[in-house]
Amino acid sequence: MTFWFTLKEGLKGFKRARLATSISIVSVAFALLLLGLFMVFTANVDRLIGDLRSRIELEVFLEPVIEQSVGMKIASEIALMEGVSDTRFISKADAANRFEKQFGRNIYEVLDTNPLPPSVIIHINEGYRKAASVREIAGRIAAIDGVDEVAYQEDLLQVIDKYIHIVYLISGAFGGILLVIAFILLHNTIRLTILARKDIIQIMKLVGAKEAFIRRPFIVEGLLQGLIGGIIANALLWMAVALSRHYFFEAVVFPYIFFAVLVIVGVLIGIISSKMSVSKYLKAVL
Amino acid sequence: MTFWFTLKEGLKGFKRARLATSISIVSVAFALLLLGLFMVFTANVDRLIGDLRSRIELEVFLEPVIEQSVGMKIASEIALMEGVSDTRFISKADAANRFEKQFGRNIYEVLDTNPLPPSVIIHINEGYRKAASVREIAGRIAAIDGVDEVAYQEDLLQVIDKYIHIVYLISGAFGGILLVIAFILLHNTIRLTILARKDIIQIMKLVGAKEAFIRRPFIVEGLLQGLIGGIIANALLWMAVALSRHYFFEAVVFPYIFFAVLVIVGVLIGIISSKMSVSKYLKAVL
Amino acid sequence: MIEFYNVTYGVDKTPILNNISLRIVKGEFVYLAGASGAGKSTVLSLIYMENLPDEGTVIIDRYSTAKIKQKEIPLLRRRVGVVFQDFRLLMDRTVFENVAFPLRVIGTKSKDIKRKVFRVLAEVNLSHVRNADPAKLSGGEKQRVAIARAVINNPFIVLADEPTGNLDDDSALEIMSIFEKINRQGTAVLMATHNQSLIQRFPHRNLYLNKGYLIKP
Amino acid sequence: MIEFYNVTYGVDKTPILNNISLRIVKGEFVYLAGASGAGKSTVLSLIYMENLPDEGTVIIDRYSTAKIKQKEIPLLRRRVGVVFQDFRLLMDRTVFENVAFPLRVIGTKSKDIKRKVFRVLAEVNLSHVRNADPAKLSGGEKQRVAIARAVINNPFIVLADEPTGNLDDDSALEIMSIFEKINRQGTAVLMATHNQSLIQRFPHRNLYLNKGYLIKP
Ligand SMILES: Nc1ncnc2c1ncn2[C@@H]1O[C@H](COP(=O)(O)OP(=O)(O)OP(=O)(O)O)[C@@H](O)[C@H]1O
Ligand SMILES: Nc1ncnc2c1ncn2[C@@H]1O[C@H](COP(=O)(O)OP(=O)(O)OP(=O)(O)O)[C@@H](O)[C@H]1O
Ligand SMILES: [Mg+2]
Ligand SMILES: [Mg+2]
Repeated sequence: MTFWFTLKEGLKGFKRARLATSISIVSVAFALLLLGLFMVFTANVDRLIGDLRSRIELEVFLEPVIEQSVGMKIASEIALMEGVSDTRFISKADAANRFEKQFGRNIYEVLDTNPLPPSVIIHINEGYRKAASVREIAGRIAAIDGVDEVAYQEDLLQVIDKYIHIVYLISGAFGGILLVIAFILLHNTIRLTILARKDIIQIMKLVGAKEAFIRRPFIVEGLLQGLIGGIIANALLWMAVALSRHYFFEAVVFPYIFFAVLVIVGVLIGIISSKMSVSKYLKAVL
Repeated sequence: MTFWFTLKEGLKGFKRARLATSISIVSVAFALLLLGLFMVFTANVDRLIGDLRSRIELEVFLEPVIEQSVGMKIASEIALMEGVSDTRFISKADAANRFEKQFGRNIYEVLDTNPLPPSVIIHINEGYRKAASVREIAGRIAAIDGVDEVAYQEDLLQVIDKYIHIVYLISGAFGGILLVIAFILLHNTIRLTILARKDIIQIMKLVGAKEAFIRRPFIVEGLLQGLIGGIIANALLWMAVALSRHYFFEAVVFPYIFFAVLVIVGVLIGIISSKMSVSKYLKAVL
Repeated sequence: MIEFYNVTYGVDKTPILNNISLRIVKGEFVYLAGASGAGKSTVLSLIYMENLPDEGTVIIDRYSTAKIKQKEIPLLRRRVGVVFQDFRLLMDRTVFENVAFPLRVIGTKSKDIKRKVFRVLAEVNLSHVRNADPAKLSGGEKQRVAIARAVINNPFIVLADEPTGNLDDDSALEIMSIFEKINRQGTAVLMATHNQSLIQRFPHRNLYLNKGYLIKP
Repeated sequence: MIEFYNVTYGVDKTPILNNISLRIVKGEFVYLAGASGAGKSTVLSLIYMENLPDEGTVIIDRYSTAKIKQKEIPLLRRRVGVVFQDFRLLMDRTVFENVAFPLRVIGTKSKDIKRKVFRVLAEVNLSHVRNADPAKLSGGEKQRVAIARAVINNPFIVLADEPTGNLDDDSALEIMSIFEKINRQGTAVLMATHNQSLIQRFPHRNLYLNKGYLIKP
């Protein structure tokens, strides 16, 4: 009974202050869209960094005189080590090809024999793509019989390890600022829609309504504003993602949980702002 | 006279609708801050891409038998070519060092003579860091007597050339969306502050004020809201930049023109929104 | 039932009411007269407790300003019907909903609300505008909506602030007869008014305010 | 000077005024009487052109509803002073600024504004509240602010909608004498009122409206 009356009143509030409410919904939608765009952006940066890390490879140079079959055995032995995801064996012939690509000359043009050692290229499992773990793996591999040397871009790894924090920090800070901005914008808009009805709130109080009775429909209204704004924001965000998938990258990451996040943030801000603003005008008169 | 009256009325409007105006200024400030953060972000991405391009290098392999002095003469000849910014000569001995770094073995361990050619590493002037220009320069160098081959990461260049458009497009699209969002948010806030005073506007009209007379103080008020909001946004933005310079990168790019841009955008939106909203209520009554 | 004991009230050090003591008993009909600005509306505001006295005590029914809790004030107001001088209608809803509001507040069933509101609107001759927007009503019509809202909830007292100010003589007589009728049914009425001819035509006890002082008759 | 020719006006197909013809000449003092909802305020709104007739023509001074341009309406309104039934004060500024507003609109010098506003405020006994917030005034005080604003600009006619509704008899007499005074100075007055005793005490031509029809006397 009271629940339905409150809901009905909240819905009627929309009609009663149509202009203010629609202005507010548009603001809510766009502030949430903003937040959504940023979340998508962050998710994609995160994916990109993951990609970068997955490209880390170690090159294990074997003794140049080793038999190919022994080399391949070493490769499969390495493949079984903790933290190693896969290995690829580079024979002396493969190495010669790489030499030609890099130095522009066929090694057999200059020499009779191939002095290049065979090697094993290995990739690292996801949890182990940090400078410390990789160094540890490299140490264990170097101890294997037949392994001459282990080479990898330690400096690149250290750079990623160092900057990843900064990237996450910046993303986090920016996201935090954005959340604050979105909150302030929504809060202010909803405050203004209620400011426009402060006389109504005061009259209700003078006619014997309890504070909770007055507050409830406004809260429902704020909730609905947040909800509708969130749904519109989701529609716009989905359009933006679809467009960028079509025109830029097919691989744009979009976790569907974002839909829920936007709606929840909108609804929470709607409820909190309405409640705070109504309370303000309830206190303004005895 | 009328000018000063208008200005005074505009200023008084602040006092008369203190709450609404301050809510509005806060919204304006935060929407502009948002825009400012994005502009700073874009400026820094742009700088980063510039950095990346500046790392492009060409390696010119000379005939392996060439005299060192002749090689150095070729290097200085190349340095004078259009589009080349600087050159560095890599002697056969330097090449041997590089070989050891790359393959983990001293070349003299395997061979008696050094088969590696001397080379010249060249950097490209800013205006020429595109795939087409670099290819053209490489062609001209390849034609020089004593030059064996020119190597460079053409695919990297092509990737940059290709993706740079996408990066700029995405930045542009995101910036555009942000501008629209900031505009809608500011516009809505200012509309709501004027909605709260629609009775006043209508009474003024009924008492014989011309539309321009009524509109002007509101426009001045909108202008001042935009101005003050812009100044606050600038202060916040500057703090954000200073903080990130202190904690993250000292090299954060911040063109001071952004200060002017934010204020101008704020003032324009303030003026346009006030004008549109007041006109709406002026039309609502005869 | 309504008692003022040495009540003083002012705003920003300007005294508005000075040392007012009065008593209105159950079912009484009392006029509150006095020049413009004498403090009539302020006296009424102390009764529905929009304002609290600076000194002295106001006792309304079982509530005293000395010890009423803030959350009891709505309960008090449901027992006091007020016709505000400036009407204070809820401009965002229809005439019907304005009159129905005090019933909504106490959770009356929709069917009962409809029945009661229709009856009261008929009494004040406003049945035809029940779905209108109050902003569009004539001055007298707004006043009658305010009256309907004040009496809908069977209050024990109706405070009427100049309830015939916007009414022609015939309508004023009709409204007066409504107040007389509800008064006969046991509801007290305290009416601030300037209308001397009404006071003469419907004689009741008359409180006279002058610049914030209650003048002894 | 004010002429209605077969004026009909309605809202949403509900007729409010039917075939009204009337004429008020320069310097005349005319009452507009009629029951609540008869259409008095609507007649006034046609004069200051908040509403335009559906049929017929209203001619005010040199402006006719048949050919007035929208941007001429403010010029008309500066020559017509209106005391609105609901006052329509500018709630965001002081009493002084409310009364000064019609002078600001025509660009009067600050010094002259001050002099004129002080004089008019003294006439309506409001000098002491000139810096007050109009929302805090008593009903009668608001009404007097509205009257001061209506007469400040020496209009050729003052339209007064129930200007004594919130005033006690003494104040009402004072206000009437102000209207009589400005009328003697050549300003026409059209006053919608219910106050029969005033009409009898200050006899003038009386237009009587009944349900949107003008009743021939
Ligand atoms: N909140 C306030 N702040 C300042 N002055 C106030 C306030 N409320 C009332 N007053 C002043 O107190 C005096 C009495 O006001 P009140 O409204 O009680 O008069 P009233 O007798 O109802 O007059 P009227 O017949 O004109 O309605 C007035 O001069 C008014 O300006
Ligand atoms: N904009 C409108 N929309 C609908 N109805 C209206 C509108 N304006 C006026 N009316 C109706 O027209 C009728 C006449 O209104 P008007 O305000 O002219 O009456 P009045 O003679 O001034 O009455 P009062 O003495 O009560 O002020 C009323 O019934 C009113 O409800
Ligand atoms: Mg009063
Ligand atoms: Mg009227």
